[in-house]
Amino acid sequence: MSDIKIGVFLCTCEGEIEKTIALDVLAQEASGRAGVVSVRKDSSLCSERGISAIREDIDKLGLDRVLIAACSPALKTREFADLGINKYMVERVNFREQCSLCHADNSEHATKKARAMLGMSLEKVRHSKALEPVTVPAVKTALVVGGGVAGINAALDLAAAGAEVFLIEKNPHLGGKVSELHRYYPRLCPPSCGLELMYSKLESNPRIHVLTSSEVESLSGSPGHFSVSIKTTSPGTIKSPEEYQVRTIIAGAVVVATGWEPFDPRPLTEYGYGRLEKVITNLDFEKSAREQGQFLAQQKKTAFIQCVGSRDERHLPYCSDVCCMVSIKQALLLKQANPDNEVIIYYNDIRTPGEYESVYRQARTSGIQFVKGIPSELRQDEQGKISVSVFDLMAGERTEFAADLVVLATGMKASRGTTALKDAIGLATNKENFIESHLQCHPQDSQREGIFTAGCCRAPMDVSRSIESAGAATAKALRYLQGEMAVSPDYPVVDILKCDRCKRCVEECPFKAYSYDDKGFPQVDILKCRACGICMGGCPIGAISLGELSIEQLSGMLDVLDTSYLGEDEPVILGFLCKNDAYRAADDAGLKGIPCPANLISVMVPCSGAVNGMIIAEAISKGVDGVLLAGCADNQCHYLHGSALAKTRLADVSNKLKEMYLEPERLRFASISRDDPEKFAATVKEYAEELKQLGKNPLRIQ
Amino acid sequence: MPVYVVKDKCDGCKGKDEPLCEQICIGDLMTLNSDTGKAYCRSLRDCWDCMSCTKICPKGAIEQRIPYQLGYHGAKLIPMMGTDSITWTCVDIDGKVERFSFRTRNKH
Amino acid sequence: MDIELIDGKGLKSCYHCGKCTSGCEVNRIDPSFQPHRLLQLMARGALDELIDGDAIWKCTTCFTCTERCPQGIAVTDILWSLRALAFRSCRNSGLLEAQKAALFKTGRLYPVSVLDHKKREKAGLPPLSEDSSLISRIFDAAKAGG
Amino acid sequence: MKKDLPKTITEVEEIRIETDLLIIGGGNSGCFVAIEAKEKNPDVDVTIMEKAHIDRSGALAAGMDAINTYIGEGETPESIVRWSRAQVGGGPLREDLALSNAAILNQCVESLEAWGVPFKKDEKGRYKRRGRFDISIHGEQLKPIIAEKTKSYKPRILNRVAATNLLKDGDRVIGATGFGIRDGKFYVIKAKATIVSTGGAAGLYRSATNDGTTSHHQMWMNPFNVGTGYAIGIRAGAEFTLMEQRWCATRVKDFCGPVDTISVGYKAKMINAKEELILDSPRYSGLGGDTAPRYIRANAPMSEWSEGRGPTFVDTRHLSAGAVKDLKIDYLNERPTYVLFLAARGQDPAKEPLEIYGSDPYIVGGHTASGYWVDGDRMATLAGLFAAGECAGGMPNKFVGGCAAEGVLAARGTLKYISGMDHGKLDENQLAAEKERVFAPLLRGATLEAKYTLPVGQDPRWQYDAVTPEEMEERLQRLMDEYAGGVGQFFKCNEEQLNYALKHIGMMKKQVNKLFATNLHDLVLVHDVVDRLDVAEVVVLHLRERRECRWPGWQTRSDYPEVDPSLDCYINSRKNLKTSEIEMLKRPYQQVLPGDRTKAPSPIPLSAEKA
Repeated sequence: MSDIKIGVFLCTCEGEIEKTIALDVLAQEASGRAGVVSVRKDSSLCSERGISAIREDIDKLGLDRVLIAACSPALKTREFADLGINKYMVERVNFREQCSLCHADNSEHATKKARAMLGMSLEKVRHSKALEPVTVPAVKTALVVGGGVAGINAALDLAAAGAEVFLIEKNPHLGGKVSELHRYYPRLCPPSCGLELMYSKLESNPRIHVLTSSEVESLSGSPGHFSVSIKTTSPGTIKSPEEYQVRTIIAGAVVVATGWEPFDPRPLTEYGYGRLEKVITNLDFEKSAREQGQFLAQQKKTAFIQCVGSRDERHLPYCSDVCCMVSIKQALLLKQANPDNEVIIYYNDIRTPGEYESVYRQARTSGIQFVKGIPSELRQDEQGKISVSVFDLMAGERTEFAADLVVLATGMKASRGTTALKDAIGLATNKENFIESHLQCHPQDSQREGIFTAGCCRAPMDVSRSIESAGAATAKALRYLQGEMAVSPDYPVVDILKCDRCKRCVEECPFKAYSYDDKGFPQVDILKCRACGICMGGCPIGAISLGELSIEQLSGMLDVLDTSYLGEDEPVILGFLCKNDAYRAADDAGLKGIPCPANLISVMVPCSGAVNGMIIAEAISKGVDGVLLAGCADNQCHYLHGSALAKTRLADVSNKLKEMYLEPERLRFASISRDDPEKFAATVKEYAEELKQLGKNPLRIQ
Repeated sequence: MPVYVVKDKCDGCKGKDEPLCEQICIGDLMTLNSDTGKAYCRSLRDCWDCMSCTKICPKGAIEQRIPYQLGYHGAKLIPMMGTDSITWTCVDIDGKVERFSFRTRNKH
Repeated sequence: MDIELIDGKGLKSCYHCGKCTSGCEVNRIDPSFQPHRLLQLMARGALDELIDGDAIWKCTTCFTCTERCPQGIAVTDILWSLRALAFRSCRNSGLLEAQKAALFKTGRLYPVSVLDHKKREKAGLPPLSEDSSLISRIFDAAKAGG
Repeated sequence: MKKDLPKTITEVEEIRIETDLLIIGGGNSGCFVAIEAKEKNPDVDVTIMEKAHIDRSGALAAGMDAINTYIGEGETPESIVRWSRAQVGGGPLREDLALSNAAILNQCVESLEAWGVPFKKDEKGRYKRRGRFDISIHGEQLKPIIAEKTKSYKPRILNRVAATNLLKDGDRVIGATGFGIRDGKFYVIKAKATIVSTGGAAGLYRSATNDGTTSHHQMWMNPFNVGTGYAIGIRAGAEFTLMEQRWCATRVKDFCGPVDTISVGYKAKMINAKEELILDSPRYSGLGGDTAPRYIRANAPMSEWSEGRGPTFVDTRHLSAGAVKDLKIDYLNERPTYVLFLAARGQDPAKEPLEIYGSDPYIVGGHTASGYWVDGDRMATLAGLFAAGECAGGMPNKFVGGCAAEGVLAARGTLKYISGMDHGKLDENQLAAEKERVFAPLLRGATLEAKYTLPVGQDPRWQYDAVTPEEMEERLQRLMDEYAGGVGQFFKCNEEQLNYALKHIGMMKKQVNKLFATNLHDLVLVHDVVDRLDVAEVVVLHLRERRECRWPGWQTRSDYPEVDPSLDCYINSRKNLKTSEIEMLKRPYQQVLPGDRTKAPSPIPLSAEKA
């Protein structure tokens, strides 16, 4: 420890920071600190001049650690990325956004806080270790599960990008549901032509190996080198050289395209599907249209009933996305086949986003009737017609229609293939059994690193969107197919000298990244790991540390934190801010100049779930008046249940505090979203006031 | 000297086969009740009150008690572990609160 | 508080598909009775209009609407709650009064028809007595008793 | 997923390991053996067999508030040995061992600080002394820190494995057997050298505080140190010394916690009911007052009680509030629940003195001189067998630092011994018999359990004359207390009592085959009591052999109240494996450091040394 050489660089940010913080005073103090060999003040460290000045000092003085006191570490990351020193030996302290800007009204406090921040960061960088990225194998082979339109397209795209592709399909033939269709929409052309084209491309591409009648038996290993065993129940592949029969393949990434299944409307007995032969589903319609030449022309009076099973709390609580367009398509086909055909579509809402609206319009203008109102039941009358009785909500009166044919617009549900795969490789699915993904930000990612979704295995979607998603999945998968890949060393490291093998980390990891080594110690799969630090936060003996933030650093920062840096009567709040949301909100508070008391010193954490109970306890023990954990709202946590876990852990410590006759109010969790700096400022203000009322932390007097 | 496991706090270290208190107990006394998934002391008479389990329990679910024959009820002694420090709170039978906070490890 | 009682039954999740009305037997006979419309009025908070009107008394509580509502709204229950509200706020409509009068007089809500007798015979039940004097005496006694 | 217990001996799984060094007992000295061995030779294969978990096991389990032996400024290895010699009334004491220990004592203590144990410092930055060779630490994490250091050398650590006997090839020890407390397996560890470092023997005697309630283990020493290390040596025919020199200490009454913390650390004098300063009273004058040998300081308050001047106290009423707080912090570092105990009595030491009483006697060779008779390399009288820490005899007053140093020395001894050594030859018959012996109680338990029929409220075991380990343990402790000079008898005993004790120990040994266990934990208790019986027998034999009063309190013979100059020697014992009789022998004292053995050189007064 004694031989370390820290260089401290203070940025005035063209005078901005210095306006509020007495940098010269701090500079002088810093130069006296252990391990600090140089302190330099600069008007703009992020400028080319500034950067080269830093690099110069590093060479000249042989600095092994650098502390940059300037703007938020979330900013100027590119500028400070490469200073010619291991980036883990560079620490940035947020003087601008979270000190000078938000305490512009009180430069005395700002300077005092800056002093405390500087001290803590010095301690942090003192305990930092140089880390290098780890390279792991990423074989150039991809596996695509499901030979429907999504799977085929994924396979083609992957092969086009140079990957070796195994495309497996559980049925004896490719094409999936699309091959059962009569026409596509919006162009109403036959799917066969599209499929034929795809098949021939598959044929002609030597990098694509098609295995039909095949299913995934099991999957092990990590992204970049999954080992997948594939069971081929019978031969008969499009091109089936013997060696492709039963085998284990090593795949860098997996694209799941296990498709969908039609909803069976029998449970809605009122519509009599299966009992009344004139009542069919939209998929039956496609079949008949495909197989019976005259089918379309013959249907004099046809009724379509929308949302059968879909948007129905008792069946499929979601909208099946395609049914509106399917019915409109089929209605148009009927009209085209014979303009005298009478067609009524009984709907609830018609959903035709984007250019589909024009098809809807075409349908209306072509004389297809749209009646808002859903029949409650179907009866067969004496003439064998189906009498549809609906209260027309627009007309405000009941209307009757004697149909020759009633088409139930049934929706899509998750396929058995998806469930089978889920069981085989343990993939997270949602309550409708579609594959779970972070819908909003990473729709193509499954909950398991290196496994991606294409098409309807994730949610109902139509052909064009399936193909689109196949492309997206491919693009995501390519990262794992580059031969090898570098993993940033932020992942957690378990100190097995301390570890008691209690398994909590293994249990709580949201990404199931932990397994056991031969001695029963937890070991993290750095490729499954997303470095959220939830294991670090949960370890009862603080034996887990992240590359970018170690328990030792956290505890070290607490050692040096002066718990009365604003004077005896001002409470001190230690804020652990989630770097995805709360920390950025705090920065914005500064940028927007929202005044905010200087009582809070923030520590950036990857997730509020990364904060260990022992560290919280330590903070209180060392006299901090309040600890604020600021993370995302439960359902918004980037790491699934990070903030939820943070709350439980906080609760554990506050229980302890209660027993210890300390106020549980000294611990607080706040959900602060990235775009809510006002809330951040308000929270700090409020909390500081409250703590003032509460009085000093009794342990501070110790 | 007996330990007392607060049932609703103990989570049996996620109900795994060997919770931390069982791992650490110097007398092989703490163990898991596989029915309730919670820890318990299999022989109160044999506890030496070293408090290893109390200190290591992440849920603060284990308390130390003095047998009534030796000391009167109502007193409490609660440790709170930091990574390199410990904070004790002691409450006597008259409700007098005392606190002790000190370092237990030096950093390297 | 009363409206909560009704909210509980999923009123606000109605998305106006009209399936309730389409399947309503009463609506077939009396088009002015439109369950979906009642729900809409309620959602708008037009309670008084409903309570004062007689629509809510027309439901035969056959539960078809509740049975088939894709949003699982307890339509029948909601109508019942409305009736309860009406009763509590003593704004009973004429229709109810008529039923009450019939009840006190004959002991029945509606006159027994020949059809009914046939049905009972089929079901092997004893014939109903036309004599209602006993009933009215019971009610008088009850009234006398306060 | 606890596995099912074996129903027959054939179901017992066996694990065989070959190693260079087998360390039995991963406490303080055991860990130091491992560390030193790996330091000196990283290739040496080291195995630690630990009954508990090395993170918290042995005497340091609850923590430690002081290192009682450190050679501070103005002191020398000689001076500490002289002091130690005087502390045991002039010995006997193996000065050769003591000197070699003192030579490396400080480096061991200092390494603890280097590994992260916080030491209290005085204003000059020196270790804060609380007594002449006593320094204060914050030792709450002492054992975990030692354990982490040990693990960093990656020895093979077998936690939750209890040693049962030594393996022998002729007269050479070639490892040991044990059983897994969690996995129920039979462990056979072959080793070129075997180090015994299981700590001392607690629970031979009934504790004064043990009143059949949950206070059963209300005692000073870790009650799970049952003397297995001695027992396996006794059974293997190793020679033992000074087993009569029992550690009977003054403890805080009704809690049995350490008193030095107060009397030494805070200069609190012992007083009796009449508030007389006990050690200054004419009755004990000339014995050295506050710096009198430990056994005198232990015995004095008890004679006050026996002569009707109890209760006795350490007078803490002079302490400032701050001092009381420090006092409590010291306890929190060593025996935290004493602070709880005071709270449960609503007692403020600054207002009321703290009551003290005698402890039950312990055999702890790190404190007194009982233990294996070893040579300079810490090798016992059996080749390949070494003793460390409390197991090594002949040298009292080692305490934490000294026991660590013993570990280091034992490690060096073994490394010397194993070079060019083979693993020796296993005697499969011996193994089979041992396996039988170890698991018999469990198999017995299994059959009994199957037979349990009597209604609740009656003890179903009685119809089968089955004995629980608790029953025999309590019988032994009562016997030893009443007939072998326990605290209940104010540490006094005579020939007749001791013979009585021997007779009954003999009867219990005959009944060992009635002990049963229905789970692995009970199996541990069974072997605990079996080992205690063997140790107790030897202790009684030694007490009988020393027909004098050399260390009143530690060893008091009411029928021989004087010191007998002819017994100024080591009394040793060895089991004759042919007759399986314990044979007693004497070895002469060899004085290395000249001068009056009963006098410690007075300390050189230190500059700014006002503790």
